[in-house]
Amino acid sequence: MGSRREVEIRVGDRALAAQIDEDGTVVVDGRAFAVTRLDEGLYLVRDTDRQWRIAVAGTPEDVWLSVDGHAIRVEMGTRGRARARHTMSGLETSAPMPATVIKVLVEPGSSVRVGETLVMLEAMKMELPIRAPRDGVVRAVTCRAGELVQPGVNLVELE
Amino acid sequence: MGSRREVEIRVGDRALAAQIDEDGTVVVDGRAFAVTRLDEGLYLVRDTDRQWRIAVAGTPEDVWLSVDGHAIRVEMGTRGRARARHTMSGLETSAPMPATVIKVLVEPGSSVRVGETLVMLEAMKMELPIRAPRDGVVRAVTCRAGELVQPGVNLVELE
Amino acid sequence: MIKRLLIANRGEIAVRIICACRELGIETVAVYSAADRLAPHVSAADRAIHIGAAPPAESYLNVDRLISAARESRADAVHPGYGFLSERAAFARACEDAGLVFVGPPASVLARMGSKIGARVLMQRAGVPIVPGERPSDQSLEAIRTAVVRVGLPALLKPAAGGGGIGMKTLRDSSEIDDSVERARREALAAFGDGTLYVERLVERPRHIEIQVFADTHGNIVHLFERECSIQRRHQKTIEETPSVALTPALRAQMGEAAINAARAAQYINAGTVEFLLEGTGDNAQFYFLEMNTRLQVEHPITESVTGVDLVNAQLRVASGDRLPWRQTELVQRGHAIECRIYAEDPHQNFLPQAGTLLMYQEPKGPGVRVDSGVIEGADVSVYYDPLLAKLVVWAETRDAAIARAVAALREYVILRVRANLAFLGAILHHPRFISGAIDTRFLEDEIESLRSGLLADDVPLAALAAAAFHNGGESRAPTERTAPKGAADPFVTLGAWRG
Amino acid sequence: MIKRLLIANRGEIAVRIICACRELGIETVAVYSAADRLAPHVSAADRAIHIGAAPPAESYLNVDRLISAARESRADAVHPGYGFLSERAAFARACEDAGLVFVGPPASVLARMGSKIGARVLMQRAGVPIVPGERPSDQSLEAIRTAVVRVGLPALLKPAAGGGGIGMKTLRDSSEIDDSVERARREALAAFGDGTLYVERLVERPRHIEIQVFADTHGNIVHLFERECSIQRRHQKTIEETPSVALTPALRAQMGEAAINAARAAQYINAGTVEFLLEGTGDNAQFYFLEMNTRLQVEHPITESVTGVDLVNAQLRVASGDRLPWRQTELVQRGHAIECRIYAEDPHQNFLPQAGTLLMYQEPKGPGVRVDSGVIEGADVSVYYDPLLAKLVVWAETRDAAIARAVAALREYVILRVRANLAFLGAILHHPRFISGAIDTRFLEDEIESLRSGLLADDVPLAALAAAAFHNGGESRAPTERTAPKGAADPFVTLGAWRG
Repeated sequence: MGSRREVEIRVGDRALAAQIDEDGTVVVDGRAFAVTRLDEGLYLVRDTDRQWRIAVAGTPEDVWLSVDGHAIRVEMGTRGRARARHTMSGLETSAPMPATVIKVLVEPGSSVRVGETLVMLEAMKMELPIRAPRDGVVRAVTCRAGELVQPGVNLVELE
Repeated sequence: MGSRREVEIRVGDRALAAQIDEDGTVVVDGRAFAVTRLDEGLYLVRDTDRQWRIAVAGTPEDVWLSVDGHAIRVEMGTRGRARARHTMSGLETSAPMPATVIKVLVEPGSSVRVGETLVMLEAMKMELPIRAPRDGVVRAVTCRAGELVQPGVNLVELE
Repeated sequence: MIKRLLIANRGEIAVRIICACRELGIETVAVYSAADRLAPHVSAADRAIHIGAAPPAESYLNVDRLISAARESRADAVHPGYGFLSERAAFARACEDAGLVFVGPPASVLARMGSKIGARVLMQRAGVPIVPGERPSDQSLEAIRTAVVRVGLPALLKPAAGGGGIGMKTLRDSSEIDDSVERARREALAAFGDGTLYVERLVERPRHIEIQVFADTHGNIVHLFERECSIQRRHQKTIEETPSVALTPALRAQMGEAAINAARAAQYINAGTVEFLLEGTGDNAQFYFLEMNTRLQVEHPITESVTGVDLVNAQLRVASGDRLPWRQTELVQRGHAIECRIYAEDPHQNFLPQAGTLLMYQEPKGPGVRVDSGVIEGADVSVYYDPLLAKLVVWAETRDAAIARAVAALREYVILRVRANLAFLGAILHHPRFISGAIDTRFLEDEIESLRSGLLADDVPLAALAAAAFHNGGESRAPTERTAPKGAADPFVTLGAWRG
Repeated sequence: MIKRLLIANRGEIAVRIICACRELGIETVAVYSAADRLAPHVSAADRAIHIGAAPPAESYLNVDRLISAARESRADAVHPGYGFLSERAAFARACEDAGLVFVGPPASVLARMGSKIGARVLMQRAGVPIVPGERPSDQSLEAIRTAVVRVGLPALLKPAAGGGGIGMKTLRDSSEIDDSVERARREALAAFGDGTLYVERLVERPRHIEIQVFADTHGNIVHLFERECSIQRRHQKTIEETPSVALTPALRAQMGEAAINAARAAQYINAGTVEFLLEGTGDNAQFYFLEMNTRLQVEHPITESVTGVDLVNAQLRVASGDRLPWRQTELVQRGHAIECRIYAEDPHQNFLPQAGTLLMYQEPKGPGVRVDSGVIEGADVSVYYDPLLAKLVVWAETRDAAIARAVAALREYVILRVRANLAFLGAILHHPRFISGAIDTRFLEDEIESLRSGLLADDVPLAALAAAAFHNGGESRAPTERTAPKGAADPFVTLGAWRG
C-alpha cells in the first residue's frame, strides 16, 4: 500500500475521495479508472466501457481540467486535512486587483522577514509592492515578471 | 564577461565560433544576432534587417534545428576542446542496429563495472545487451524503455 | 505588386495577413506594443518593429509612429486590418501622403462612408432601401403626428442631431405620440441644443445580414453573397454563418444588387461590407441599409469558405492595381460555413473580459476546420485589447453538418485558466432556435438564461477527476482556502446541453 | 444508421475516420497493437481494444482478432481504412458472416476486382479501354510476330502466367522480336512452368490518372473527377493533385464515363477508384484501365477539397443504406488541391524508412491548409508500419496559388530527429517540370539528382546557428565524435532551391 495515495478532490460544493495507485489505477468516489499519460498534461482515462481524453494543468490548489471543451477548476488535498488546514492559510500574498508583475524579488528557499517586499506589481500606472505577511522561507513563486495576475491567487507561497 | 560563453558549432565539415551573452546577444562567425525564447524550443532570432523563427531540440552533442522546413543536425562544444576530446570518446554505448529499448538498468549517478549491462535492447526478436566499456559513473541516460533507437547514438554517457 | 507590407494591427488578423503575404512573396513587417513583444503576429513576420507602450493610443492607434515604422522598414504598403485605425480617413490619408499604398479604400471613401447621416443620404439617392423615415420641415406636433401616420406604427422618434439613443422614444400606439414628442424634444434640446425630431419606422426583431462586396480600380464590382450575423450581444457578434436560412434566391439577388449599388455610389475600392437589417421572411422580406464597413470584416473567413476565394490575397492584388480575379457569374456559394468567436470572457460575470496567462491552449483540427488565432499556450492575454482569442471557422456540405462539426471542434478545444466562452458557444449551437434558424438580433438577449443554465458542477465526469488526481498524485499538500481567479465554486460546465 | 464503428486500421486514416464518426454521432472503437498503445488514433476514439503484438500479422492483419474485438465492443460496423485488410475479400466476408456492416464494397466485389486478369477481362467486356494486347492462341514465333505487328511497336512481351516483371521484354524494333520471344519463353517456363506469351502495347511515359467513383445500394453511381498521381517512386505516390493539367474537359468527361462504366461492370458499392494510364495530351490523349482500388484512397482529401464533399461521411451513410448525397450534375471542381505525403524516410539514403522518437513535431496551419496525421510530438515512429507520418493537403483558387501555399506550409513544418522528406517535397514543388505540369510517372526517377542537389551545409543560415547556440548556451561540454544517426555531415538542407 506504500504506492497508494489518498486525496480529496473539491469540485464546486462537493468533496470526493480518490485513491491513486502508481500503476495508474485511480478510484474516484468508489469508481475505478485506468489513467495513462499521453503527453504533457494530457491523459487517457479508461473504464470498462469507454475512454476520455482529459487535459489537466495547474497546481493542487488550483487544478484546471478540460473535458469535451469545458474548463473546470478543482482543488486537490490530502484527505480529511483540507478543512483543518485551509483556515490557517489565506490570500496573504495575492494581488489586490488585476496587475502586471514588474519584478520578483525572492526565489524558492529565500528567507524573508515580515514586511519585506516579495513581488512588485504595477496596475493603473501605480507600483504595488506585495510584502511578506510574516517571517518565513519561500516555498514557491507562482508568478513571473511580465505576467498579468488576477486577485485571488497567492503570488508567493511561504512555508 | 562572466555571463559570456564561447562555444564551437560544428555543422557539416565546418566549425564556427559563437559567443553567447545572457541577454540573448549571440555572435556567430562574427555576425551578431538577438535571440529571444518564444516557447519551449522555439526562438526568434533578429539581426538589424530581418528575423527568423527557429525550432531547436536535442542535447549539445546532437542538436537538431528546423529552419524554413529544413531539419539540420549540428554539434555544440567548448571552443578548441572539441578536437582534443573527441578522439577519447566514441560510440561506446550505441545500438548496433535500429532496436527497441527493453529495459534501462542504470540511472544517472550509478557506478558501473566494465562489462555490466547498462541497457537491454531488442531487435529482430533478439535481445541485445549494451555493456559498460569500462568502469565509471553514469553521467546521463539518453534513452528510455519502449523507445526505438538508431545506431550512432550513445544510449548511456559515462563520466 | 506590393513588395513589403507593414501590418498596422495585431492578433489573429495580423497573422492572417502575414499568411497571405507569404504566399504572394510579399515581405512582412509587423508592429508591436510592449505587451505584444512575443506575440504570434510578431514572430510570424519577416521583421518586427516596436511602436510603443501597451495602451492602444500609444501604439496601434499612433499614426505618426506607424508611418515612421513603415518608413524605417522601407515598406511600400500598409494593411490596417480591422478595428484600430482601419476606418480612419486620417490614417489612410497619412499613408497616401507618405507614398504608401493603403490596402483598403481611398481616404475620401472612408470619410464619405464614415458619416452615418451622409452615408444614409447617399444610399437613398442611389436607390438603396433605407429604413423609412421623415424629418418634417414643419416641426409642429400636428406635422409630426401626420409624419408618424405616414411612416406607420410602431415607429421611433429620434433627435435629428442626436446619437447614442438619447431622447429616442418608441411609439406603439397613436395615443403615445403627444407625450413622447414633448419628452423627446425636451431631452434633445438639453443634450444637443437642437429639438428637431426625426420619425423612423421601428424595425422589430430584425436579422443582421451583411453583403460582402469587392471593387477594383478598373470599375469592376462584385458581391460575394451574405453573412448572417444576428447572433450578437450589444453589437458584438458571437456566431456568424453563411448562407443565411432567411434568404430566398430572389431576395439574395436583390440584396446583392443593392450592395453593389451602394458600393458604386460610394465610389468604393477594395473589400467592403454593406450591412442591412432584414425584416420578415420569404421573397417579400424587407431589407434596409444600416451602414457600410469600409474594411475587411472579422468574419470574412466564412465567405472565403463558401465561395472558395481568398479575400486577403485579393485585397493585396487589387491594392497593387490588379483587376478583380472573379466575375460575378463565377461566384457561387457551396456548402455552409459557421464562425464561432472565441472570446476571453466570462459568460457568468456579464461577459467580463478576462486576462491572464493561458496555462494550456490547444486548438482543434480536422477536415473543414480552420482556426485563425493570435495566441499560443503560455501567452498572456492582455487587458488592453479586444478579448478575441481566435476564430473557429468550420465548413461542411450542409448547415446541419456544419453545426455538428463546430460542436465537435469546440469539444476538442482546450483553454485553461483564462476563462473563455467555449461552453457558451456550444450552448448556442445546441439551442433549438439556433438549430431551426429562427434567430434575430435579440436571440442572445432573449435566451441568455437558458444558454447559461445547466452549468452544473455535479455533472463533471468522475473520469475527468481521475485524470486531475493522477496529474497531481505526486503531491499530498493540503489545499489552501482559495477562490478561483474570478469567483470560486462555479465550475464552468454545461454538460447537460452538450450531451444532446 | 451505423451506431458503433470499429476501425480496423491505425495512423492518420484511423483518426480521419474517427473525425467523421464524431460528426455523425457514431461511437468509435479503435484497435491497437502493442506499438500503438498511446497513438493518436487510440486516444481519439470512444473506446480502444488491444489486438496483439506490433507485427501487422499479429494485430492489424489478424482477422479473427479484429472480428472478436468488434464482438467484444458490440460494434455493428467495421471500417477497414486503406492498406492492411481493406481489399481482402476474406475479411469483408468475415465481417458479413459476423453480422457486421463492412464499410466498403461487398466481399464478392473485392474478390472480382482483386484478380488483375479477371478485372481486365471484365473491363474489356464493359467497353473500358485497356492497353491493347493479344494472347495469340497460336504461340508460334510467326504468330507472335504477327501479333506484335498488329499491336504496334514499342511493345511488351509478357508471360501470360506471370507477374512482377519476370520474363518481361521491351520490343522497340522488329529485329529484336525473335531473340526476345525465345528468352521470354525460357524465363517464363522456368519461373511459372508455362511459356505462354502475351503481347501488349508499351505505354511510354504515361501519367497516372485516377478517377474517384462512388456507388450506393440503390443503383446510383457518380464520379468525382480525377486525381493526378504521376509523382511516384516505385509505385509509392509522393505528391497528388487535382485537377490534372493534362485533362481537357472532353477527356475528363470521357474518363469519368469510363470509370462509371467500370464501377457498374464491377457491381461496385461505396467509394472506389479507377486507375488509368494516360498517354499523350489534349482531347486525343489515350487512357487505359490499370486497376481498380476497392477502398478509400490515401489521397482522397484532394478530391474532398476540390469538390466540397466529405467522402468518409458519405461512406458511412452509404454503408448504412442511405442514397448518395450528390447527383452527378451537382458535382463540380473548384480551385486546385495538392497533397504532399510526409514520409519518415531519408531521400539521401535511397529513401530508407526512418524510425525513432519525434523530438519535435509541429504542423503548419492556415487558411486552405489541412494536415491529416497520426503522430504527435514525442511519439515513436515504428519500423513495423508504413512510414507515412501525415498528409499535407492544401487548397487554393489556382494551381500556382496552391503550389505557393504548399511551399509556405512545408517551410512551417517542424519534424526533428526522425528524418522526413519535407525538403525533398519542397524541391519537387520548385522544380520547373512540376511547375509547368510536364510530369509523368518517371518524373522522380528522371529528376532525382537535381531534386537532391543543392543540399548544402554551407547554406545553413547563421541565424539558425545562433538559436542553436542559445538553446544550448548553458552547456559547455565538449562534443563527442559522433555521426548523425544515419551518416554524419549531411545536414539535410536545400536552401538553394527553397529560396527561389
